[in-house]
Amino acid sequence: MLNKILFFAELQEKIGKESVEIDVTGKTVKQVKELMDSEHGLVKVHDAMTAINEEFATSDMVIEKDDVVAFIPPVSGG
Amino acid sequence: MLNKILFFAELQEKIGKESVEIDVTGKTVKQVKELMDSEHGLVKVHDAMTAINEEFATSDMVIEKDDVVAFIPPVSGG
Amino acid sequence: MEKLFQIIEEPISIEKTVGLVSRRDAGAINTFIGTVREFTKGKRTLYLEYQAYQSMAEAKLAEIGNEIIDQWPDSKVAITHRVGRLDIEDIAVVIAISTPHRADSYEASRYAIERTKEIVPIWKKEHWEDGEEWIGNQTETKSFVSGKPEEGDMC
Amino acid sequence: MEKLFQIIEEPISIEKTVGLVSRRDAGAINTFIGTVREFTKGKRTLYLEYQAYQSMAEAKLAEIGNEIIDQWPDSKVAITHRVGRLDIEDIAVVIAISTPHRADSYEASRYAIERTKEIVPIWKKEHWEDGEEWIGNQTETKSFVSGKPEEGDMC
Repeated sequence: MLNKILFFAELQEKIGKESVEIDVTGKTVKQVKELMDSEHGLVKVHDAMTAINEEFATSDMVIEKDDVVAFIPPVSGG
Repeated sequence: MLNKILFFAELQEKIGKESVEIDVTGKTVKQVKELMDSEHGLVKVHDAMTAINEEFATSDMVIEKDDVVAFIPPVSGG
Repeated sequence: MEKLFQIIEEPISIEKTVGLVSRRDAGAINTFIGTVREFTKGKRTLYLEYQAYQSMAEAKLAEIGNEIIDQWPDSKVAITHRVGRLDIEDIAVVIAISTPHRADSYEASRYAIERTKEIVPIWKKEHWEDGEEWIGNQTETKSFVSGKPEEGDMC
Repeated sequence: MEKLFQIIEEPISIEKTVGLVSRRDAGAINTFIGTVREFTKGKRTLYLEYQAYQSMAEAKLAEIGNEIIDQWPDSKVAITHRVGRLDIEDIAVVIAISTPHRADSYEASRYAIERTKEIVPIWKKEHWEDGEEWIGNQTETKSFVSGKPEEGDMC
Protein backbone atom coordinates (compact mmCIF):
# COMPACT_ATOMS: atom_id res chain seq x y z
CA MET A 1 0.00 0.00 0.00
CA LEU A 2 2.96 2.35 -0.42
CA ASN A 3 2.42 5.63 -2.22
CA LYS A 4 5.17 7.50 -3.96
CA ILE A 5 5.51 11.10 -2.85
CA LEU A 6 7.49 13.47 -5.10
CA PHE A 7 9.27 16.68 -4.11
CA PHE A 8 10.57 19.46 -6.31
CA ALA A 9 12.56 22.67 -6.11
CA GLU A 10 12.92 24.02 -2.59
CA LEU A 11 10.84 21.22 -1.09
CA GLN A 12 13.24 18.69 -2.61
CA GLU A 13 16.24 20.55 -1.21
CA LYS A 14 14.63 20.89 2.21
CA ILE A 15 13.77 17.20 2.56
CA GLY A 16 16.98 16.15 0.84
CA LYS A 17 15.49 13.66 -1.61
CA GLU A 18 13.41 13.50 -4.76
CA SER A 19 10.80 11.15 -3.35
CA VAL A 20 9.73 8.98 -0.46
CA GLU A 21 7.53 5.89 -0.36
CA ILE A 22 5.02 5.83 2.46
CA ASP A 23 1.49 4.60 2.94
CA VAL A 24 -0.93 7.53 2.77
CA THR A 25 -3.80 5.63 1.16
CA GLY A 26 -7.09 6.85 2.58
CA LYS A 27 -5.69 10.17 3.76
CA THR A 28 -6.77 13.49 2.30
CA VAL A 29 -4.28 15.76 0.56
CA LYS A 30 -4.58 18.08 3.54
CA GLN A 31 -3.69 15.28 5.94
CA VAL A 32 -0.66 14.29 3.86
CA LYS A 33 0.56 17.87 3.92
CA GLU A 34 0.17 18.01 7.68
CA LEU A 35 2.14 14.79 7.92
CA MET A 36 4.94 16.28 5.79
CA ASP A 37 5.02 19.30 8.04
CA SER A 38 4.98 17.44 11.35
CA GLU A 39 7.20 14.47 10.39
CA HIS A 40 9.67 16.16 8.05
CA GLY A 41 9.49 19.84 9.04
CA LEU A 42 8.32 20.67 5.53
CA VAL A 43 6.51 23.90 6.49
CA LYS A 44 6.52 25.22 2.94
CA VAL A 45 4.46 22.26 1.76
CA HIS A 46 1.44 24.37 2.72
CA ASP A 47 2.33 26.88 -0.01
CA ALA A 48 2.50 24.14 -2.61
CA MET A 49 -0.23 22.75 -4.81
CA THR A 50 -0.61 19.01 -4.93
CA ALA A 51 -0.85 16.71 -7.90
CA ILE A 52 -2.26 13.23 -7.74
CA ASN A 53 -1.13 11.16 -10.72
CA GLU A 54 -0.03 14.33 -12.50
CA GLU A 55 -3.34 16.16 -12.09
CA PHE A 56 -3.81 19.08 -9.75
CA ALA A 57 -5.85 18.06 -6.72
CA THR A 58 -7.90 19.87 -4.10
CA SER A 59 -7.15 19.59 -0.38
CA ASP A 60 -10.09 17.35 0.39
CA MET A 61 -9.28 14.69 -2.20
CA VAL A 62 -8.46 11.26 -0.83
CA ILE A 63 -5.33 9.38 -1.83
CA GLU A 64 -6.00 5.95 -3.27
CA LYS A 65 -3.91 2.84 -3.62
CA ASP A 66 -0.92 3.28 -5.96
CA ASP A 67 -1.56 7.01 -6.34
CA VAL A 68 1.53 9.09 -6.94
CA VAL A 69 1.43 12.33 -4.97
CA ALA A 70 3.56 15.32 -5.97
CA PHE A 71 3.93 18.62 -4.20
CA ILE A 72 4.15 21.48 -6.66
CA PRO A 73 5.69 24.67 -5.26
CA PRO A 74 4.75 27.88 -7.08
CA VAL A 75 5.98 27.27 -10.62
CA SER A 76 8.45 29.57 -12.34
CA GLY A 77 9.04 28.17 -15.80
CA GLY A 78 9.05 30.15 -19.01
CA MET B 1 18.91 67.20 -66.57
CA LEU B 2 17.68 63.62 -66.87
CA ASN B 3 15.77 62.10 -63.99
CA LYS B 4 15.59 58.40 -63.36
CA ILE B 5 12.03 57.09 -63.05
CA LEU B 6 11.56 53.65 -61.47
CA PHE B 7 8.67 51.25 -61.95
CA PHE B 8 7.70 48.23 -59.89
CA ALA B 9 5.25 45.36 -59.88
CA GLU B 10 2.37 45.79 -62.32
CA LEU B 11 3.58 49.20 -63.45
CA GLN B 12 6.90 47.65 -64.42
CA GLU B 13 5.17 44.90 -66.36
CA LYS B 14 2.84 47.35 -68.06
CA ILE B 15 5.61 49.68 -69.24
CA GLY B 16 7.93 46.78 -69.94
CA LYS B 17 11.02 48.12 -68.19
CA GLU B 18 12.43 48.78 -64.74
CA SER B 19 13.20 52.42 -65.35
CA VAL B 20 13.33 55.24 -67.86
CA GLU B 21 15.49 58.35 -67.94
CA ILE B 22 13.64 61.52 -68.87
CA ASP B 23 13.80 65.15 -67.90
CA VAL B 24 11.02 65.96 -65.44
CA THR B 25 12.95 68.53 -63.44
CA GLY B 26 10.62 71.37 -62.43
CA LYS B 27 7.47 69.29 -62.81
CA THR B 28 5.27 68.33 -59.88
CA VAL B 29 4.66 64.70 -58.98
CA LYS B 30 1.14 65.13 -60.28
CA GLN B 31 2.42 66.34 -63.62
CA VAL B 32 4.85 63.44 -63.93
CA LYS B 33 2.02 61.02 -63.28
CA GLU B 34 -0.10 62.65 -65.95
CA LEU B 35 2.82 62.37 -68.33
CA MET B 36 3.17 58.66 -67.58
CA ASP B 37 -0.52 58.20 -68.22
CA SER B 38 -0.66 60.18 -71.49
CA GLU B 39 2.70 59.15 -72.97
CA HIS B 40 2.92 55.55 -71.80
CA GLY B 41 -0.70 54.61 -71.13
CA LEU B 42 0.20 53.97 -67.50
CA VAL B 43 -3.32 54.54 -66.12
CA LYS B 44 -2.60 52.70 -62.89
CA VAL B 45 0.13 55.20 -61.99
CA HIS B 46 -2.67 57.23 -60.41
CA ASP B 47 -3.21 54.48 -57.82
CA ALA B 48 0.46 54.49 -56.90
CA MET B 49 2.28 56.53 -54.30
CA THR B 50 5.41 58.32 -55.38
CA ALA B 51 8.83 58.33 -53.80
CA ILE B 52 11.43 60.99 -54.50
CA ASN B 53 14.89 59.78 -53.55
CA GLU B 54 13.34 56.93 -51.55
CA GLU B 55 11.02 59.13 -49.50
CA PHE B 56 7.26 59.23 -50.00
CA ALA B 57 6.21 62.47 -51.68
CA THR B 58 2.98 64.40 -52.01
CA SER B 59 1.44 65.25 -55.37
CA ASP B 60 2.42 68.90 -55.28
CA MET B 61 6.12 68.32 -54.66
CA VAL B 62 8.44 69.50 -57.41
CA ILE B 63 11.08 67.25 -58.93
CA GLU B 64 14.57 68.67 -58.75
CA LYS B 65 17.72 68.04 -60.72
CA ASP B 66 19.10 64.49 -60.26
CA ASP B 67 16.04 63.41 -58.24
CA VAL B 68 15.14 59.75 -58.58
CA VAL B 69 11.40 59.27 -58.86
CA ALA B 70 9.78 55.91 -58.09
CA PHE B 71 6.15 54.93 -58.43
CA ILE B 72 5.06 52.70 -55.59
CA PRO B 73 1.94 50.64 -56.30
CA PRO B 74 0.01 49.48 -53.23
CA VAL B 75 2.53 47.39 -51.31
CA SER B 76 1.93 43.76 -50.39
CA GLY B 77 5.01 42.57 -48.54
CA GLY B 78 5.02 40.60 -45.33
CA MET C 1 9.88 12.89 -35.26
CA GLU C 2 10.16 15.39 -32.46
CA LYS C 3 7.37 15.74 -29.93
CA LEU C 4 5.20 18.88 -30.05
CA PHE C 5 5.46 19.34 -26.30
CA GLN C 6 8.68 18.45 -24.64
CA ILE C 7 11.12 19.06 -21.83
CA ILE C 8 14.74 18.61 -22.89
CA GLU C 9 18.19 19.09 -21.43
CA GLU C 10 19.96 20.10 -24.62
CA PRO C 11 19.91 23.55 -26.25
CA ILE C 12 16.61 24.19 -28.04
CA SER C 13 16.65 24.53 -31.81
CA ILE C 14 14.33 27.35 -32.86
CA GLU C 15 14.23 26.12 -36.46
CA LYS C 16 13.26 22.65 -35.31
CA THR C 17 10.46 23.91 -33.09
CA VAL C 18 9.15 26.17 -35.85
CA GLY C 19 9.43 23.25 -38.28
CA LEU C 20 7.03 21.26 -36.12
CA VAL C 21 4.19 23.73 -36.79
CA SER C 22 5.00 24.93 -40.30
CA ARG C 23 2.39 23.78 -42.82
CA ARG C 24 0.91 24.64 -46.20
CA ASP C 25 -2.27 26.19 -44.83
CA ALA C 26 -0.54 28.50 -42.34
CA GLY C 27 0.62 31.95 -43.36
CA ALA C 28 1.82 33.08 -39.96
CA ILE C 29 4.03 31.57 -37.29
CA ASN C 30 4.51 33.45 -34.05
CA THR C 31 7.40 32.35 -31.92
CA PHE C 32 8.11 33.30 -28.35
CA ILE C 33 11.61 32.70 -27.09
CA GLY C 34 12.34 33.08 -23.40
CA THR C 35 15.99 33.73 -22.65
CA VAL C 36 17.99 34.06 -19.47
CA ARG C 37 18.29 37.73 -18.58
CA GLU C 38 21.32 38.93 -16.68
CA PHE C 39 19.67 41.56 -14.49
CA THR C 40 16.35 41.24 -12.68
CA LYS C 41 15.37 44.21 -10.55
CA GLY C 42 18.97 45.37 -10.46
CA LYS C 43 20.29 42.05 -9.24
CA ARG C 44 22.84 40.24 -11.39
CA THR C 45 22.10 36.62 -12.20
CA LEU C 46 25.11 34.36 -12.80
CA TYR C 47 23.15 31.42 -14.13
CA LEU C 48 19.86 29.61 -13.72
CA GLU C 49 18.94 26.07 -12.91
CA TYR C 50 15.65 24.74 -14.20
CA GLN C 51 13.95 21.67 -12.83
CA ALA C 52 10.77 20.02 -14.09
CA TYR C 53 8.36 17.31 -13.09
CA GLN C 54 8.96 16.06 -16.59
CA SER C 55 6.05 13.76 -17.35
CA MET C 56 3.50 16.11 -15.80
CA ALA C 57 5.11 19.15 -17.40
CA GLU C 58 4.85 17.62 -20.87
CA ALA C 59 1.24 16.67 -20.17
CA LYS C 60 0.45 20.21 -19.04
CA LEU C 61 2.12 21.71 -22.11
CA ALA C 62 -0.03 19.41 -24.24
CA GLU C 63 -3.06 20.56 -22.24
CA ILE C 64 -2.20 24.16 -23.08
CA GLY C 65 -1.96 23.09 -26.71
CA ASN C 66 -5.49 21.70 -26.47
CA GLU C 67 -6.77 24.87 -24.83
CA ILE C 68 -5.34 26.81 -27.76
CA ILE C 69 -6.96 24.56 -30.36
CA ASP C 70 -10.26 25.11 -28.55
CA GLN C 71 -9.91 28.88 -28.81
CA TRP C 72 -8.09 29.13 -32.14
CA PRO C 73 -9.26 26.00 -33.97
CA ASP C 74 -7.03 26.44 -36.99
CA SER C 75 -3.73 26.63 -35.11
CA LYS C 76 -0.86 24.24 -34.54
CA VAL C 77 1.27 24.53 -31.41
CA ALA C 78 4.70 23.32 -30.28
CA ILE C 79 6.38 24.15 -26.99
CA THR C 80 9.84 23.05 -25.92
CA HIS C 81 11.24 23.91 -22.50
CA ARG C 82 14.79 23.29 -21.46
CA VAL C 83 15.91 22.18 -18.00
CA GLY C 84 19.26 21.98 -16.25
CA ARG C 85 21.84 24.71 -15.98
CA LEU C 86 21.30 27.70 -18.27
CA ASP C 87 23.69 30.59 -18.71
CA ILE C 88 22.86 34.19 -19.50
CA GLU C 89 21.28 34.52 -22.97
CA ASP C 90 20.55 30.80 -23.20
CA ILE C 91 17.09 29.88 -24.45
CA ALA C 92 14.81 28.43 -21.77
CA VAL C 93 11.62 28.05 -23.77
CA VAL C 94 10.47 28.22 -27.38
CA ILE C 95 6.80 28.45 -28.26
CA ALA C 96 5.80 28.24 -31.91
CA ILE C 97 2.25 28.65 -33.16
CA SER C 98 1.13 28.60 -36.77
CA THR C 99 -2.22 29.96 -37.92
CA PRO C 100 -3.65 30.91 -41.30
CA HIS C 101 -3.73 34.61 -40.32
CA ARG C 102 -1.34 36.58 -38.18
CA ALA C 103 -3.59 38.10 -35.51
CA ASP C 104 -4.42 34.65 -34.16
CA SER C 105 -0.77 33.62 -34.03
CA TYR C 106 0.05 36.54 -31.74
CA GLU C 107 -2.92 36.01 -29.43
CA ALA C 108 -2.43 32.27 -29.15
CA SER C 109 1.31 32.65 -28.54
CA ARG C 110 0.72 35.15 -25.76
CA TYR C 111 -1.84 32.84 -24.22
CA ALA C 112 0.63 29.95 -24.40
CA ILE C 113 3.41 31.69 -22.49
CA GLU C 114 1.06 33.03 -19.82
CA ARG C 115 -0.42 29.59 -19.25
CA THR C 116 3.01 27.99 -19.26
CA LYS C 117 4.04 30.28 -16.45
CA GLU C 118 0.87 29.43 -14.56
CA ILE C 119 0.32 25.70 -14.71
CA VAL C 120 3.41 23.85 -15.93
CA PRO C 121 5.46 22.24 -13.13
CA ILE C 122 8.83 23.78 -13.93
CA TRP C 123 10.95 25.71 -11.47
CA LYS C 124 13.93 27.94 -11.77
CA LYS C 125 16.61 28.65 -9.25
CA GLU C 126 18.50 31.89 -9.61
CA HIS C 127 22.17 31.90 -8.74
CA TRP C 128 23.66 35.24 -7.79
CA GLU C 129 27.09 36.19 -6.54
CA ASP C 130 25.79 36.30 -2.98
CA GLY C 131 23.25 33.52 -2.93
CA GLU C 132 20.63 31.48 -4.68
CA GLU C 133 16.89 31.01 -4.52
CA TRP C 134 14.12 28.95 -6.05
CA ILE C 135 11.81 31.44 -7.72
CA GLY C 136 8.08 31.23 -7.21
CA ASN C 137 5.23 33.36 -6.03
CA GLN C 138 7.50 35.67 -4.11
CA THR C 139 8.86 37.36 -7.20
CA GLU C 140 7.58 36.62 -10.63
CA THR C 141 4.56 34.39 -10.85
CA LYS C 142 1.05 35.51 -10.10
CA SER C 143 -1.30 34.02 -7.57
CA PHE C 144 -0.94 30.32 -7.90
CA VAL C 145 -4.64 29.71 -7.57
CA SER C 146 -5.31 30.91 -11.10
CA GLY C 147 -3.46 27.87 -12.37
CA LYS C 148 -6.36 25.53 -12.05
CA PRO C 149 -9.54 26.96 -10.60
CA GLU C 150 -11.65 24.23 -9.08
CA GLU C 151 -14.24 23.94 -6.39
CA GLY C 152 -12.81 24.22 -2.91
CA ASP C 153 -9.48 25.61 -1.93
CA MET C 154 -6.41 24.71 -3.91
CA CYS C 155 -3.46 23.17 -2.23
CA MET D 1 27.98 40.75 -39.50
CA GLU D 2 24.47 40.61 -40.89
CA LYS D 3 22.42 43.74 -41.25
CA LEU D 4 19.48 44.28 -38.91
CA PHE D 5 17.20 45.26 -41.78
CA GLN D 6 17.65 43.51 -45.05
CA ILE D 7 16.12 42.25 -48.25
CA ILE D 8 17.67 39.01 -49.45
CA GLU D 9 17.12 36.46 -52.19
CA GLU D 10 18.23 33.39 -50.25
CA PRO D 11 16.17 31.45 -47.69
CA ILE D 12 15.98 33.31 -44.38
CA SER D 13 17.63 31.76 -41.33
CA ILE D 14 15.41 32.18 -38.29
CA GLU D 15 18.28 31.43 -35.91
CA LYS D 16 20.43 34.07 -37.56
CA THR D 17 17.73 36.74 -37.39
CA VAL D 18 17.04 35.91 -33.75
CA GLY D 19 20.77 35.96 -33.08
CA LEU D 20 20.91 39.57 -34.25
CA VAL D 21 18.68 40.71 -31.37
CA SER D 22 19.63 38.26 -28.63
CA ARG D 23 21.44 39.97 -25.76
CA ARG D 24 22.20 39.65 -22.07
CA ASP D 25 19.62 42.18 -20.92
CA ALA D 26 16.71 40.73 -22.89
CA GLY D 27 14.54 38.02 -21.42
CA ALA D 28 12.06 37.80 -24.26
CA ILE D 29 12.33 37.53 -28.02
CA ASN D 30 9.18 37.56 -30.08
CA THR D 31 9.51 36.36 -33.62
CA PHE D 32 7.00 36.69 -36.40
CA ILE D 33 7.48 34.46 -39.40
CA GLY D 34 5.39 35.04 -42.50
CA THR D 35 5.11 31.98 -44.73
CA VAL D 36 3.54 31.33 -48.11
CA ARG D 37 0.04 29.94 -47.61
CA GLU D 38 -1.42 27.60 -50.20
CA PHE D 39 -5.03 28.76 -50.09
CA THR D 40 -6.28 32.34 -49.91
CA LYS D 41 -10.03 32.79 -49.96
CA GLY D 42 -10.45 29.33 -51.43
CA LYS D 43 -8.04 29.97 -54.28
CA ARG D 44 -4.97 27.77 -54.61
CA THR D 45 -1.63 29.52 -54.92
CA LEU D 46 1.10 27.67 -56.84
CA TYR D 47 3.90 30.00 -55.87
CA LEU D 48 4.63 33.66 -55.16
CA GLU D 49 7.01 36.13 -56.63
CA TYR D 50 8.23 38.97 -54.42
CA GLN D 51 9.80 42.12 -55.75
CA ALA D 52 11.26 45.00 -53.75
CA TYR D 53 12.60 48.48 -54.26
CA GLN D 54 15.56 47.18 -52.32
CA SER D 55 17.37 50.28 -51.09
CA MET D 56 14.16 52.06 -50.11
CA ALA D 57 12.69 48.88 -48.59
CA GLU D 58 15.73 48.45 -46.33
CA ALA D 59 15.53 52.12 -45.37
CA LYS D 60 11.84 51.78 -44.53
CA LEU D 61 12.47 48.66 -42.45
CA ALA D 62 15.11 50.60 -40.54
CA GLU D 63 12.59 53.42 -40.11
CA ILE D 64 10.14 50.94 -38.58
CA GLY D 65 12.96 49.84 -36.28
CA ASN D 66 13.38 53.44 -35.17
CA GLU D 67 9.65 53.85 -34.60
CA ILE D 68 9.79 50.80 -32.36
CA ILE D 69 12.74 52.10 -30.34
CA ASP D 70 10.76 55.32 -29.85
CA GLN D 71 7.79 53.44 -28.44
CA TRP D 72 9.60 50.58 -26.71
CA PRO D 73 12.98 52.12 -25.83
CA ASP D 74 14.56 48.99 -24.47
CA SER D 75 14.02 46.83 -27.54
CA LYS D 76 16.22 45.56 -30.34
CA VAL D 77 14.74 44.83 -33.75
CA ALA D 78 15.77 42.85 -36.83
CA ILE D 79 13.67 42.32 -39.95
CA THR D 80 14.66 40.23 -42.96
CA HIS D 81 12.41 39.96 -46.01
CA ARG D 82 13.03 37.60 -48.87
CA VAL D 83 12.37 38.39 -52.54
CA GLY D 84 12.22 36.30 -55.70
CA ARG D 85 10.25 33.12 -56.22
CA LEU D 86 8.83 31.54 -53.09
CA ASP D 87 7.06 28.22 -52.90
CA ILE D 88 4.29 27.20 -50.55
CA GLU D 89 5.51 27.11 -46.91
CA ASP D 90 8.63 29.13 -47.73
CA ILE D 91 9.45 31.94 -45.32
CA ALA D 92 8.88 35.44 -46.74
CA VAL D 93 9.67 37.51 -43.69
CA VAL D 94 11.19 37.09 -40.25
CA ILE D 95 10.80 39.78 -37.60
CA ALA D 96 12.67 39.35 -34.32
CA ILE D 97 12.35 41.71 -31.37
CA SER D 98 14.04 41.35 -28.03
CA THR D 99 12.92 43.19 -24.91
CA PRO D 100 13.59 42.77 -21.22
CA HIS D 101 9.98 41.72 -20.57
CA ARG D 102 7.64 39.71 -22.74
CA ALA D 103 4.60 41.97 -23.10
CA ASP D 104 6.66 44.54 -24.98
CA SER D 105 8.10 41.95 -27.34
CA TYR D 106 4.62 40.93 -28.46
CA GLU D 107 3.36 44.48 -28.93
CA ALA D 108 6.43 45.67 -30.77
CA SER D 109 6.46 42.60 -33.01
CA ARG D 110 2.82 43.10 -33.95
CA TYR D 111 3.51 46.75 -34.69
CA ALA D 112 6.47 45.77 -36.87
CA ILE D 113 4.53 43.44 -39.15
CA GLU D 114 1.59 45.85 -39.53
CA ARG D 115 3.94 48.69 -40.47
CA THR D 116 5.90 46.45 -42.81
CA LYS D 117 2.71 45.69 -44.69
CA GLU D 118 1.88 49.39 -44.82
CA ILE D 119 4.99 51.28 -45.80
CA VAL D 120 7.71 48.98 -47.12
CA PRO D 121 7.98 48.91 -50.93
CA ILE D 122 7.69 45.17 -51.49
CA TRP D 123 5.16 43.54 -53.78
CA LYS D 124 3.98 40.02 -54.24
CA LYS D 125 2.55 38.41 -57.32
CA GLU D 126 0.35 35.39 -56.82
CA HIS D 127 0.54 32.64 -59.38
CA TRP D 128 -2.50 30.38 -59.65
CA GLU D 129 -3.34 27.56 -62.04
CA ASP D 130 -5.45 29.90 -64.10
CA GLY D 131 -3.62 33.20 -63.84
CA GLU D 132 -1.45 35.57 -61.90
CA GLU D 133 -1.81 38.96 -60.26
CA TRP D 134 0.21 41.54 -58.43
CA ILE D 135 -1.42 41.87 -55.02
CA GLY D 136 -2.13 45.30 -53.61
CA ASN D 137 -5.03 47.27 -52.32
CA GLN D 138 -7.58 45.14 -54.07
CA THR D 139 -7.15 42.22 -51.70
CA GLU D 140 -4.94 42.36 -48.70
CA THR D 141 -3.51 45.72 -47.82
CA LYS D 142 -5.47 48.42 -46.12
CA SER D 143 -5.97 51.96 -47.33
CA PHE D 144 -2.66 53.03 -48.67
CA VAL D 145 -2.95 56.46 -47.20
CA SER D 146 -2.17 55.26 -43.69
CA GLY D 147 1.34 54.49 -44.84
CA LYS D 148 2.64 57.99 -44.51
CA PRO D 149 0.17 60.62 -43.41
CA GLU D 150 1.31 64.05 -44.52
CA GLU D 151 -0.29 67.31 -45.37
CA GLY D 152 -2.02 67.29 -48.73
CA ASP D 153 -3.14 64.28 -50.68
CA MET D 154 -0.84 61.35 -51.10
CA CYS D 155 0.03 60.07 -54.50
